[in-house]
This record gives sequence, C-alpha cells and structure tokens, in this order.
Amino acid sequence: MSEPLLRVDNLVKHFPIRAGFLMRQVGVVRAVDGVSFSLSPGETFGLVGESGSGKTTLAMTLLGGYRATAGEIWFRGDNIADPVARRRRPALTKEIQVVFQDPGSSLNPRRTVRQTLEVPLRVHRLVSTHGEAARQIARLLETVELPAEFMHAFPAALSGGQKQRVAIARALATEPSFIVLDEPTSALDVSVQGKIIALLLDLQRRLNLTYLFITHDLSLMRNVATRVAVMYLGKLAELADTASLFGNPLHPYTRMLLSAIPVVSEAEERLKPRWVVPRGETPSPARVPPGCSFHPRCPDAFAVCPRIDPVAASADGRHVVRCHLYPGCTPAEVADAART
Amino acid sequence: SAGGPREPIVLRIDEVAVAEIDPAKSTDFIDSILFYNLYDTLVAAAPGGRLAPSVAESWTISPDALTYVFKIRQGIKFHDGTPLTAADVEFSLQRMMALRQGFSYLYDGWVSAVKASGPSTVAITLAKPYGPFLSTLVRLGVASKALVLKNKKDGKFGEFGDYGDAFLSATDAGSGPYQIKSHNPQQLSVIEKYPAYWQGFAANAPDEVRVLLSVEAATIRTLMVRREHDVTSQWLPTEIYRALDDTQGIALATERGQSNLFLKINTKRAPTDDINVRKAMALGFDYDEVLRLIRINDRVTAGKTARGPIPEGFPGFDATLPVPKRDVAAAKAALGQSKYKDVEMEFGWVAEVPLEEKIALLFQQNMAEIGVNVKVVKVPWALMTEKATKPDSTPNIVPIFFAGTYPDPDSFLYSTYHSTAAGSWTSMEWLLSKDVDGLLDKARTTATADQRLLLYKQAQKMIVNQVPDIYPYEQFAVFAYQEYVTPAFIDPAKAIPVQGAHWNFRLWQVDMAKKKAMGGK
Amino acid sequence: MNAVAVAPAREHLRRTWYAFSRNGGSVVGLGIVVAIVLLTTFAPWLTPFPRHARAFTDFEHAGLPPGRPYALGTDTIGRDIFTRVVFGYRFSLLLGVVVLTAAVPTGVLLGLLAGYYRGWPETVIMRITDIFLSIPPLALALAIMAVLQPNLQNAMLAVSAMWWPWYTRLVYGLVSSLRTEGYVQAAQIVGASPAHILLREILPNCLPAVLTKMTLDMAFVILIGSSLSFLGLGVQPPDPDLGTMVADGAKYMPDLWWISVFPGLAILVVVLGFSLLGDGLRDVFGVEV
Amino acid sequence: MRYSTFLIQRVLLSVLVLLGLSILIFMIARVIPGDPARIALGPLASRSQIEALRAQMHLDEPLYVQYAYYLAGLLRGDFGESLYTHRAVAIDLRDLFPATLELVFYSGLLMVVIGVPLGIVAAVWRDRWVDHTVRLVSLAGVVTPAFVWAIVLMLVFAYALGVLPVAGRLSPGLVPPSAATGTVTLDALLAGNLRAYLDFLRHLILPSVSLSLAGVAQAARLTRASMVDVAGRPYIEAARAFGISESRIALKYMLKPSMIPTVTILGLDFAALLGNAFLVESVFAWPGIARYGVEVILRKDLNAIVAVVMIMGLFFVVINFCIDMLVGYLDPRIRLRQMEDAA
Amino acid sequence: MTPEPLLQIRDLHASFVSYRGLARVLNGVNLTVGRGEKVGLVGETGCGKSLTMRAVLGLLQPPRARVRGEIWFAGRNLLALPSRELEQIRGREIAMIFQDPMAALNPVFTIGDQLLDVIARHPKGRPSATEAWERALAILREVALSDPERVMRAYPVQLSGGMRQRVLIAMALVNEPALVIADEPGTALDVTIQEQILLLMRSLVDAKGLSVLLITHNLGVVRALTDRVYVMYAGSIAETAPTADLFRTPKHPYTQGLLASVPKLSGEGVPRGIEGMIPDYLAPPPGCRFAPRCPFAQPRCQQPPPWVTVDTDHQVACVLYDAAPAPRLP
Ligand SMILES: Nc1ncnc2c1ncn2[C@@H]1O[C@H](COP(=O)(O)OP(=O)(O)OP(=O)(O)O)[C@@H](O)[C@H]1O
Ligand SMILES: Nc1ncnc2c1ncn2[C@@H]1O[C@H](COP(=O)(O)OP(=O)(O)OP(=O)(O)O)[C@@H](O)[C@H]1O
Ligand SMILES: [Mg+2]
Ligand SMILES: [Mg+2]
Repeated sequence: MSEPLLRVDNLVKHFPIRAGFLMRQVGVVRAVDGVSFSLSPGETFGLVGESGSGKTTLAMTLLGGYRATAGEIWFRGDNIADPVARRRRPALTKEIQVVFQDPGSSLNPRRTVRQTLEVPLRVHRLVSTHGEAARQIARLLETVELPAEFMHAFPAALSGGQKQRVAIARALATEPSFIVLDEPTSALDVSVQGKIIALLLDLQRRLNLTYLFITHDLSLMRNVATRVAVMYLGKLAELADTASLFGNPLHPYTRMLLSAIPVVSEAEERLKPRWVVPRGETPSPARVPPGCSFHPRCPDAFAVCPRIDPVAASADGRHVVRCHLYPGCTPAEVADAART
Repeated sequence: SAGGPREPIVLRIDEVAVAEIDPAKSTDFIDSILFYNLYDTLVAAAPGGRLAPSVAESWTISPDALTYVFKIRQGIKFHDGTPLTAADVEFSLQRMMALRQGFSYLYDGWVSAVKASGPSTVAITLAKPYGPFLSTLVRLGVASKALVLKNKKDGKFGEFGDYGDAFLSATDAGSGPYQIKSHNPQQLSVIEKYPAYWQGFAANAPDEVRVLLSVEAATIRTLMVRREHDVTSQWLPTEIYRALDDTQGIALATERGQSNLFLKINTKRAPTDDINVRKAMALGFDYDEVLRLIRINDRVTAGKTARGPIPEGFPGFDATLPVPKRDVAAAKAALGQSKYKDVEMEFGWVAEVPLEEKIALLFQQNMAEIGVNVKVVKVPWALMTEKATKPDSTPNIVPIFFAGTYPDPDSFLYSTYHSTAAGSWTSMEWLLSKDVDGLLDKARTTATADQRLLLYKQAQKMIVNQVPDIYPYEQFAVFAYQEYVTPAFIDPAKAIPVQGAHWNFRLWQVDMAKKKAMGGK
Repeated sequence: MNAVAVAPAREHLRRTWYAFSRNGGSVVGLGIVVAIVLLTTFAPWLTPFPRHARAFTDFEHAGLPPGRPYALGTDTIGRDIFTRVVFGYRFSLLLGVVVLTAAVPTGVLLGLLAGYYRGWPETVIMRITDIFLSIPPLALALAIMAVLQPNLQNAMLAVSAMWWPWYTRLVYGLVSSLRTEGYVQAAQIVGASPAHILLREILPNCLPAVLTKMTLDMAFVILIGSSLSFLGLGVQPPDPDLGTMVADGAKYMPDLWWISVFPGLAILVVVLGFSLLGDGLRDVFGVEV
Repeated sequence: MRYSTFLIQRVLLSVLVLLGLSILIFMIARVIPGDPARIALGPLASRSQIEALRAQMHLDEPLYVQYAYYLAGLLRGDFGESLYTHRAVAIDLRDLFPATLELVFYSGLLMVVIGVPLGIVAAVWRDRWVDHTVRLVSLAGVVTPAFVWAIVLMLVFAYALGVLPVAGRLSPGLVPPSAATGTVTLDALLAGNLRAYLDFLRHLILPSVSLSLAGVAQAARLTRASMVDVAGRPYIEAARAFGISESRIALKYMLKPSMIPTVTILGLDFAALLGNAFLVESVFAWPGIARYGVEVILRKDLNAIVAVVMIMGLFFVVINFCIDMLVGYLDPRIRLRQMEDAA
Repeated sequence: MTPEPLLQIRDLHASFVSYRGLARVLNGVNLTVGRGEKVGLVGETGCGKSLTMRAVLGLLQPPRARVRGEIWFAGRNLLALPSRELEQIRGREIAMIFQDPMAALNPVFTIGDQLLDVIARHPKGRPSATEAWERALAILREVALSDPERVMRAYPVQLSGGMRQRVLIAMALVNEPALVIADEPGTALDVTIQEQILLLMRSLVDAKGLSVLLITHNLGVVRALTDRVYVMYAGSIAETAPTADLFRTPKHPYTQGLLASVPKLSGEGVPRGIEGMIPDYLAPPPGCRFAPRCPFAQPRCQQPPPWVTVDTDHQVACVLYDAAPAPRLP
C-alpha cells in the first residue's frame, strides 16, 4: 500500500455543554472520541453513521475548523492537528477542500455566486485577470451544471440544490488534492446527484483526488466509496472495503443500517440484510452509555457489552470491527479475567 | 397687618455663571451682588461714586498718607448675633491678603500692616501712598473672626488652618442685611432677611431673595411671562428685552455709568501695531449703526456713544474727549499712511456673549468698506484669557465689556493700560507705554483727589491719542422686571456706579398686593 | 454560452440600479441630495442676496418675518435666511461627509478586527473604544485643538475622533454573531485571507445597520457643527452653518421663530434625502435580487 | 470555563479601562488651552496671585508628578477642590450627579419604551403609512437638537399652554424629601412622599422628553431597520408556517435577533446622555452634572474635569458591561463565545 | 378508491419580479392530496416543489411574488383567505417541515422556547406549562432524540444537522395537523433514524387519518412511504400515479430518466442522470418545458403538452401518450 495521504490517529474532539444564563459547564459532548484511520491517495473513503455521531465534527477538525482535543492528524508528513503547524502550511487551504452539508448557510447571502467563486481563484492565484476569472467561473459553473448566468445571482434566488452545486464549484475551484464531501448531494435530486457524482469521480480519476465522503445515502455510498467506515457515537464501529462491508456486514449497527436502506426496486430489497428492527433510542453523545455504547440498541448484546468497551480488531487485516462478538475485540486482560 | 404669619415676600432674580460668596474671593457681577447683601464693607460706595461711612464710622488719614485710622461703628451684629469689632476688620483684611485671591491684588504690595486696637479702632499702614485706597475698601467685606476660625479646616495657613476657605464658600459669616439660606454655586442661591440689620429695611423689602443661576434666556423669558420670576439679568438678547417690554406688567430698567465696551486693539501685533491702521479702524467704525444695534425699542436703549475709556457718571469721566464719528474718507487716508499694504486682521469675540458677534460682523463689514480684511473668530472665554497672556496670541481686536469695581478711575485705567497688568484679559491692548505707566503710578501715589483727577484726565488723553481701543459705546445695563417690584436704582439719583453695589435688596420693594393682582406666583 | 459575454460591469450596474430604484423613496432621496448639491454649487447665482453669506450687517432690517424680499425672513443681523441656508448647506454637507468618511471606515474596521479576532486585539481595541467613548466630546475636541491648529480641518478631525468608537461598538456586536456563520467558515476553508473575510464576507452583512446609523449621524454631525463653532473650531462667522443657525436661533423663539425653524427644516430635508438614499443603498447591498 | 470567570475578567478589564481613562483625561485636562489658575482667580487677578496658585496646584511640576499627587489624593478619597465652584469636587458631585442620573434614567426609559415599539410598528407595517409617518417623524426627532426641543417644548407646554412647570426638580413650596440618595425618586418613595414624587414627575416631563427625543427617534429607526432585515430570514418564514401569530413573530421571533444593533447603540446613547444633557439642564434649571461638566472643561478646572469624566466613565463602563451582558443574552452564539474567550 | 380531497391545487402559477425580468416558475400546477393519503412530490432540484408549498401556506407575498390559481383546503380557497384565518390554519391544520434545518430555527431562542410556542397553539387549547413541557419531551422522544431535556435547553447551533431536522419534524407533528407537508425531512438523517421517522409519520397518518405531502429527492423513501406520487418538472406536474404503478411503469420520459438515475445497491456504478439541465425560468421553452432534454422530443412538443390518462389514476403530461386523450383535471 502506498504512503497514506492522511492519517488520523486517535483523534478526539469534545465540546463542553453549558446551561442556564450563567452557562455553567454541565458536561461534555464526546463528538469524536478516539478515531483512527488512514487514507491513501486517490481513494474515496466513505463515512456513514447516524446523525450526531460526529461525522461533521471529524471533518471540521480535519479542516482546522475545530481544534482537536487530542490526537494527531498527519497530512503529507505534517501533524496538522497542531494549529501552529497548520499555520505554517497555508497551502493546506488549497489542498484540502470541503463541501458542506448545509448549503443554505455556507453561502454568503450578500455575495453573488461569482463573488463567492472568485475568492478561491484569487486567493490561490489561479487566475490573474478579470476576464480570466469570469471564464474560469463560467467553466466551474458548467462543470456543476449551472448556467453561467447564475454567476450574477445571489444565493437567495437559488434552490437548495443550486446552492449546493455552487458550493461544490467552490471546492473544485482550488484544484485540491483532498476534498471532504459532507453530504454533498443530500440536497440534490438523483439526476443532478448522478451528474455531480460522476463529475466528482471523473475529477478524482483525472487529478488523483482523495475524498472523504460523508453521506447517509448508503446506496450511493455503495457505488462511490472504496472503503467505508461506520461511525457510532464518536467512534468507528466498523471499517472495511465497500464490497466487504455491504456483502458481509459484521457490526450489528452496520447491519441495522443496511437493513433500513430505502430502495426503489424489489431486486434491491433482496440485497439488504435481514431487517433488524431499530430499537431503543439513540443515546446522546453527552451521555454515552458505559461499555459498548451501542449495547442499549443492540439486538445481540450480551453480558460483557454494558461493562466493557470493545477495541477494534480485524481477522484479515482489512475488515476492522469493534464488537465483542468478534475475537480480539474484547481487551485481552478482560477476556482473560472473564474466562477465569 | 398684625397677627398671623404674613406670607413672606420673595424676590426672584437670575444671573449667569457661578456665584462665589467668599468675600475674599468674590469678583464677578453676581458675586458682587451677593457680597454687598451678605457683608458690610469697611467703607460704602454711595450714589455718584462717592464714598460713605459704613462699618467705619469715620476715618483719619495721616499727613504722609501712609496711615489710615478707622473708627469702627458699634452695635453692628453678625448674623449669629455676636458684635462686630475692630478685630474682625483686621482679620478680614489679613485673611484676604493671605488667600491672595479675588481683589487682594488691590492691597498686595501696598498694605504693610493692619492693626486693631481696642474694639473700635483699626489702623492700616501703607507701604507708600496709595490714592485709590479708600475706594478699594468698598470691597473689603467684614467677616466674623470667631465664626470663621471656629469653622476652619486644616490648611496651609498655620494657626488659621485653611482660613475658613471651605466654610465661607458654602455659607456666610457677615453682618449684612441678608444671610445665606441655601447656596448651590451653580444653580440656586437663596438669601434671607437678617431682621436685626443695623440700617433697617424699606417697607416692602423682600424677606427672601432667590438667585437662579445660569438659566437659558428663553427659560427666563417664559418664567417672566408666567410671573414666576421677578427680575432678569442684564445678559439677555436684545430681542428678548424687546419682547418682555411688550409684555403686560413687565418693564425695563437701565443702569448707567458703570460699564463700557472696549474694542481692544493689540498694539503689539501686525498690522495693528501701526497707529495708522488703528486710526483707520477707529475712523472706519460705524458708531451710529452700533446705536441701532443696541437699541431695544423707542423707549429703551442699551447704551450711548462713548467718549473714552471711562463711562459718564463714573469718577474720572472726561467730558472733553471728542465723541468719535465715522469718516470713511479719513479712514482710508489713514490707512494709506500705513506701512502695511493688504491689511488683514483677526477679530476674536467671546463666544458666551452673542451681542459681540453682531459687533464683530459690523466691524468686519465696516472694515471691508475701507479695504481692511477682517477674520472673525469665536473664542470661548476660557480660551480668550489664555490667548490674552501673549501678544502673539492675542487677537488684533477683541470686544470686552468692563465695569468699574471700586469708585475710582484707577479701576478702569490701571488694570487696562498699566504695563504690569499686561497679559490679563483687561489689557489686551498691550500698550506697554512708559509714559502712561508713569502717569498712572503717579496718580496712585498722589494723595489729593483733585490732583489725581487731573492726572487721570491727562492719562486718558495720552491713551486715546495712541488709539489702543475703539470705544463703540457706553453700556447701560438693561433689566426687565415685574412692575410690582421697585428696584432701588430705578431712581438715577440713587444709582451707584460700582458693579453690584446698588443691588442692596433691603432698599428694593415688592408690592405683594399688586403682585397678587397681576397673577404673580 | 453567450451569458458570459454580458459585460459584468454593465450587468452589475443594471442590477444595482434595479435594486436601488425598486423602492421609489430612494430615487426621491437621490433627487434631493443631487438637488441640494446643485443648489449649493450654484448658490451665488441662485440666491437673492449672496452678499449676506459673507461679511454683512443690516440692523435696520434685522429680525424681519418671512415676506418680501426675504422669503424666509432675516436674522438678527439683517441677513436673508434663505440665502444663508443655501450657503449653509456647503459647510454642513462638507462637515457631514468628511467626518463620516473619516470616522466610519476607521470605526468599522476596528470593529471588524475586534469582533473577528479573539484575545488581545479584541481586548485592546474594545477597551480603547470604551475609553474614547467615556471622554466627553467637548474635552476631546478642545484637547485636539490645543495640540493642532483650530481650523475647519482639525475640527473635522476632532469630530471624527469622537465618532469612530460608535461604529466600532456597533460593528463589533454584529461581527461577534456573524463570525460563526457557515459562509465565514467556508471562506476560511478556501483559504481566503482575513482581510477578505472581514471586508467581503462579514462587512456586507453589517452594512444595513451601519448605513442606518450613518444616515442618522449625518444629522448629528451637522448639528455638532454648532458646538464646534462655539469653541471657535468649526465654521466661523460670517460663514453660515446650519447647526449654528438652529442652535443660536432657538433663543429667539417664538417671536423670531423663522431664524431657527427654516435652517432646521433644511437639515431635515437633507437628512431625509440621505436617509432615503441610505435605504436604497441598503437594498443594493441587500440579499434580494 | 465558567461564565462567572468571564464576568470577573470583564470587571477587571473595566477597572483597567477606568485607570487608562484617568491617565488620558488627566493629560487631556492639561492640554486643554487655558491657565487654570488664571481662570480660577477671575478677571482681575494679578500675576503674582496667579503664580502663587499655580505653585499651590503643583502646576509647575512634571505631569507624572502631578498625576501622582492626584492619585494620592484619590486614594484618600479626596478629589481636590473645584476651581469653578470653590468647593470640594466630591461635594459638587454628590450634589449634582443624582439629579442628572435621574434625568438620564427617565430619558433612557422613554427611549426604550417609546422608541422600540415605534420601530416595531414601523417594521410590521412596513411601507404603509404608519411606517412612513414613524420614519419621517423620527427623522424630525433626530435632526432637532435636544436643546431646541427643550425650548420648543417649553414654549408649547409652559409658555403657551402653561400646563407644565419650567424650572427645577420640585416646586419651590415643596420641601425636598430627605436627601438620602439625592434622587427625588428614591428619596420621595422611601419617605412615602407621593406628593413630592408626583410633583417631580411633572417637572421631569419636559426635560426628559427633550433629552430623549433624538434617542427615541434613533431607537425607532434602528429597530425598524434590523427588524426589516430579520424579517427576510428563513426562520421567520418558518415561524409563520407554524402558525405563530404575526404579533408574536414580531415581538419575539423578529425582535430578539434584531435587537443587537439597537441595544448596542441605544446603550451607548444612554450613557452619552449624561454628558449631552447640559443644554437641557440649563434650559430647565436642572441642577445636574452635565452642565457642571461642560463648565469645568471650559474653565479648565482640572480636578473637577477629571472627577466628572471619571464619573461619566464609570457610568459608561457600567452601561457597556450591561450592553455586553444584554447582547450575550440576546444572542447565545455571542454568549458562548464570550465564555470561550474567558477560557 | 380515491379518498375525499383535502388539499387541491388548481392551475397554480407563480412568478417573481426580478431585475432581469419576470421569472415564471410555477406554470399551472395541479395537485390533489386526499384525506389520509400519503402523497409524494418528486422532481429535480429547482423545479418548484418548495415554492408550491410556500404558496399553499400563503408565504409568498406580493409585490415580489405573483401568485395565481386556486388552492382549496378543507373547503376554503387559501389564496383568497384573509391572513388572520390563514394564520389559524398554519401549524394547526397544515404544518410544514422545512428543507433547510439550520435556517428554519431561530438562532437566538432555545429549542424548547420555539417548540413550546408551537405547542401553545394546539387546536384543543393551550396546555398548562408542565403539560406542554411533557408533551415537548414526548414528541422529541418520538422523533428519536435521546436526551430531550438537553435538546430543549440547547440553542440550534449546539445541535447537529440531523438533530435540528428532527426538532423541526417534532414541531410540525406536535399539534397533529390534518396535513403535514414535509420538505425533504430525511436529507440530514441517517437511514435508521430516517426510517424511524418515516415509520412514525406513517403511524400518525394511519392512526389519526393525517395526510402527508412528502417532498423528497429520495425515491426510495417515496416508494416506502407514499400511496401516490406526483412528478414535477420545471414548474408543472409531469406525471402522477399510484406509487407502485409509477415505479413499475413510469411513463413520462422525465420520470423514466429520474428513476434510472437512482444509484443501485447492487453497486453497478452511479448513473449519469438526465442530459441537460432545468430551463431558465426567465425564458422557458414554449410548450413542454422538458422538450429540450427529451430523447423523444417531437415538433408537437412546441405546444403545451396534453394531460393524458394512461391508466387508472395514472396521468401524464406528454404527447407520447396522446392517443387516448382524456379530459384535463377539473
Ligand atoms: N459547536 C458545538 N458545540 C457543542 N456541541 C456540538 C457542536 N457541534 C456539534 N456538537 C455536538 O456534537 C455531536 C456531533 O455533531 P456532528 O455535527 O458532528 O454530527 P454529524 O455526525 O455530522 O450529524 P449529522 O449527520 O446530523 O450531520 C452532536 O451531539 C452535536 O450536538
Ligand atoms: N424569491 C425568489 N425570487 C426569484 N426566484 C426564486 C425565488 N424563490 C425561488 N425562486 C426560483 O424558483 C425555482 C424553484 O425553487 P424551489 O425552491 O421551489 O425549488 P425546489 O423544487 O424546492 O428545489 P430543491 O429540491 O432544490 O429544494 C428556483 O429556480 C429558484 O431559482
Ligand atoms: Mg453532519
Ligand atoms: Mg426545495
């Protein structure tokens, strides 16, 4: 395997919780709680997981939007979790880009599409003249399938999907090497989504881009990701090659997810695992259950689950899972203790 | 009527600025009004600028004019009931000289000793003969030594502590016809009758006088019309006097012979250091237009054309000086003689006195007609006093109203034209003339009154020849008053040409019945 | 695609004018401002007594009510009020425009910096702002005057010196809440410089409030002319200045009401003009197309 | 980090601000043109008198020495003596500050109680006649200085109609309530003297209205502008879709987010009233500190200048603090941030 | 069996005044939701789905927007209703779940504050404070928000996108309106939660006889939840059919393209979507607005397309099926 482009090592991001007018800190949200993985150049790393499990927080921490509480993020040999190191590398903003989940608020309501798109072009000196910028913006809009006239529009006049396309155009503008796609197509219809995804894949192939792809649409994930990680309450539950994950889901949560995928044909229904009835409530990351955090909802939970947090382990070195059902996941000494 | 408490007679007046009631510090117009009502002075100013006995029943002057012995009147009581004695007079003068504020400069360097001997004799020894000395004693208010020392605070005057500095700024220790009831120097000062006053009161003299301080002209006017106010200050705009005079039940009174308007010309700054320029200015100024400017209505005006630095009615007035007249041709001719070509000058007027703006603009227009370019600048009073400290910063021309403070020509001339006064706002002419100094010094050290008068006339001629000022007009102070009030000075025979001295409220009268009838509140 | 061929400048102008003129008031406002500018430019030819704006006294005709030939009456010096109002616009507008162009950018910029950067820049800027806000304008003006020459330029400087903190405070408050907006984060992530983020992303979103305050301040600045000229700082007599005319004339109410009422109305008109204009500009900077 | 930490930090910073202010105003007071001794001694003082006073006031020493003297006095609770009233500055402040504070308080109340609702009304009925009227009238409010309002109101209500008193805080006949706090409101109410309080309110109407009109107008316009801005936000449309009544939308959903600029500017306006009240005070003979402040500045009354400015500065600091609190209350994002800063 | 209609949109037109001219977005929308029916509305982004719903709620205000047509709801034409009466309907009889969860929540109030305001408008009268609080917690739990107490006290910034979305769903459902318009309720949710919510909506609909109008891009969700689907393109309805029908035999070339664009779980790659893009509303093509992108376009497409009934309850606006002309919708 080639040298990883990005390696995340035991990354932690906690938010304090405050309440009342005096805003006392009453607890902590463990939004990201010890996540490790690495990305090779050119791959599409899928990140799925339930809402609030910390995907966006993870992405924002990679992007430098939040300061990591602990852990390391290595990007091309630099630990960019350290804000000082990040500042030393201004080019990071060119290399790492993002398309946000929420198109409405990521566009400045008082700036036209053109003004918004011109920023990355100018910042990274990708264009020098006014006319060149206009041409480049028209080209960008064309790649995201918006008519060039839209460059004069304000976000308020765009539909949700149109806004998202502008956001994608903005991310593409810097010709980055790594793009975080935080639910980039969730506001788009399937037709446009198809085009955008195709475009993103084209670009990836052409420019050897690496994607961190966050989505709830597992059907889409199935088709774009090379590897998929499943996140649950700030931790990775399972990480595997796409085919392996969809074909042989190990973690009960993964299975629960896959069984709930809405599909459009009977043929696909048959591809989903046996339906696992979702049960219980999603725990809050502010009050993570002890032991395996999934145990209250897990159909297969057993005695050790509420007491001990499993560790990640893999039988084949590629399909990693964090569940007591699998060998190696129960910490050795605990397992020993349980045996005696 | 006997029996039953009578409704107190209240007189309400107003004045600008803060009121200082310490006799050793008071100088301003309003200070003077309160001063003369709260304190008895050693010598009193009388109508026509004469001097009259007061606390000093009589006095004798030694032949060398260096020792003055005063016989102190017995039976005068301070407001706390204690008798006034020679020791109090001695104390008051010493205190004034020690504090070195207010009018103390009149004694500074002149008085070498003051000594009370017994309850009724005070001897003051001078370092050299001092002609105006007796006149200046109209500003020596007698405070109770015992009371002041009882209320002294810590201070730098050794056994005298702060010399009652704080105490006398808050209340009085006098023997005058009125005593402090409440005093807020910025807002309202209330004085009430001291019934045991030795000289008595007029029949309907006010029991209480309320002095409202620093209130807008429009407010005073409203209060007057609502009959919630009795007598205005002399500082209202002409237009308001006119309106008040048109109001039923309100009349205007004027008071003359106290004050003069000077257009002080800086004789040490180009181009007004050239006497030809100054002559041109004086000739080019339109004195008649000034009269139009200060005219209130057909009956009342705020002044008349002046002849020189001293107003008519004040000791030392020189009736032989010519009445100035505008003569454009002569002015142009004088200007032609000047060494300056394009004559340009700065006219600084005191921002607090709106009337001066009109004078300034008139002057500007007049000068434009003879080819002099005048730049008019508005200067707040505090800045003006600062500018006055140096010839370079003193504007070329500044209008200043000056009122006599003791009944002697010296009051007008010395602080204006003597070199030692230079640097103060009274002497922005920067005359610095040895000859004038000589005459003024000589007049001071001359003992006999007639001789002194001659010297002062001589000095005035010499001064006027150098054109250090334009004298646009002699100011008549105008007051509006309710017709149920009779001010003491309404009778010209009773007018005292010294700032504040005639505002002796014990002689004023308020006709309460008439007031009721007129709807007074 | 021929849409790109549309000249962006013209396109922008068209949009701007559309946004501006959609609200009829702003066109009226522009009209008023333009009319006043023209009126003052050609004042010597458009007023009946241009001499009255300079050294001139005529106590014979002082305090005349509106009528002929003095349309708006005369003041206590006998000068035509109409003439002086028209000439007065010159100084008042100059004062207003100069002060606001000096104070607003300064204040806004400091507010942006303080609101955006946490830590010491915020503390330093905002506390200095506090100090400046606490100093009485009069003291500040006098102090500046003491150090510099008392002339019109320095008067403007003095007023600007007391004006900027208000904008700093206003913008600071706005930026504090705007800085967490998604688009600000987005701009940071594409690598936009802080200058860009502050000036292009955040500033436009502060403009409505700033513009509103500016139109009102136009009035306040014109009025402050009167206190300045009292200190001998601002416009000096006989040059007319609207603020001074209003303040001084008030003394003669109600008899000579015209002395202060007409200059007051004149200020009202120009401020109304600017205010309507400001509303229009707000629409131009606004979110809608 | 706790919010209380933020509060404590903020208070400490305020003390620092006051210290900085004292140094700055100390210097400003000394560069203001004019010789305090000369001004204090009055028109006719001689040069030697002036020299004597200058020495007494340490005016011939370097500035930092003067400041040290001043600070030493301050630590003894001594503000020095006013050259203007010849009284202890502390006494002047005690006499004058409560009256102005009271006037300013009621004016501020009017600004909020009248101005903000007017702004709301104008925003809700945007582009209708109510809006146009409010906007035009508020402009008139802004372009007319408080001083002119004072005169106009006085002429109408006291001169022409004669329904309201003109000068002072209480009718002359009325005994002033015991001067525990110096404010009539508190003193009268503490003493249960309702008659005095009502009389005071009658005296208060004209000055407080004149003083607050510009602020009322400003409040109305600022409120309207930001309400209109907020009205276009999606969450307002959402609230409407949930059937929240228009009045509740206006008074809650639009008002709170739109109050940030209004609160900021109005708060400062309020604090500035303390200094701006001087002409109104002199029209209505209100025994206040604003007039005193202007006089002492013009007379270069060093001790009084510093003391008055420090009092005003303290007021500003307190108001500023309240603005910060209020803005934090209005927008939780700001509050969250304030805390992070304190951390 | 066609249920009694609850919402009936007839020939709805909407246009916007813009500096470049008039944008005619909605171009004769006809749509009916029956009582107790679950209807899906799908269509490409920007085709006017949200706009139609805003028109229903009376949120399109002149002078910017011009709306024409009829919107009948429970016997009243909403477009002709005075605003006060409309206010009574909103949130009680018709509730809307907004597309953009961040923007739709007021940033300066806590969730609790906003939710309680909605609860206070319960048609059966205002509940007591504790009752309202309980009801709020219950509904938050129902939309699968764990720790509802924290959510109630949180400000919108403190919640994840999905959490906000669920809060909005809770706000819409809490008063049990007759019609719930859900504008992309699932976009920000993971599939398990989405499923949970869809189940919840379905159970409410079934239990209380509510109607649902579900707007979404997710055709899988439409298939799972709805009884009937409308397909919209560029401001008008292209096709409508019972759900199963539509997924089995889509008629309109646009519908066909749309279905073909859905990525499949079988993993054969992401389909490329329909060629071309949605027209510019300032200058839409005459006749059928889809014609420029249609592989079957013919000269006849220059005229407005006919409204053809191809099967029971299955209608399509396309000349391809014109053989059996059917009367236009009433
Ligand atoms: N700025 C913040 N302050 C406090 N808590 C936060 C903040 N941002 C996010 N959280 C909390 O962190 C947790 C993870 O949020 P995050 O946005 O990362 O979830 P997500 O996986 O992206 O969810 P979704 O799929 O809904 O977007 C949530 O519980 C959220 O409430
Ligand atoms: N205020 C407006 N002014 C001008 N045009 C508008 C306005 N609001 C919406 N539009 C236009 O109307 C069209 C339809 O918008 P709408 O929001 O209804 O789309 P949508 O079908 O909901 O799309 P999405 O699925 O992306 O949310 C868009 O092309 C948009 O540009
Ligand atoms: Mg997220
Ligand atoms: Mg939509």
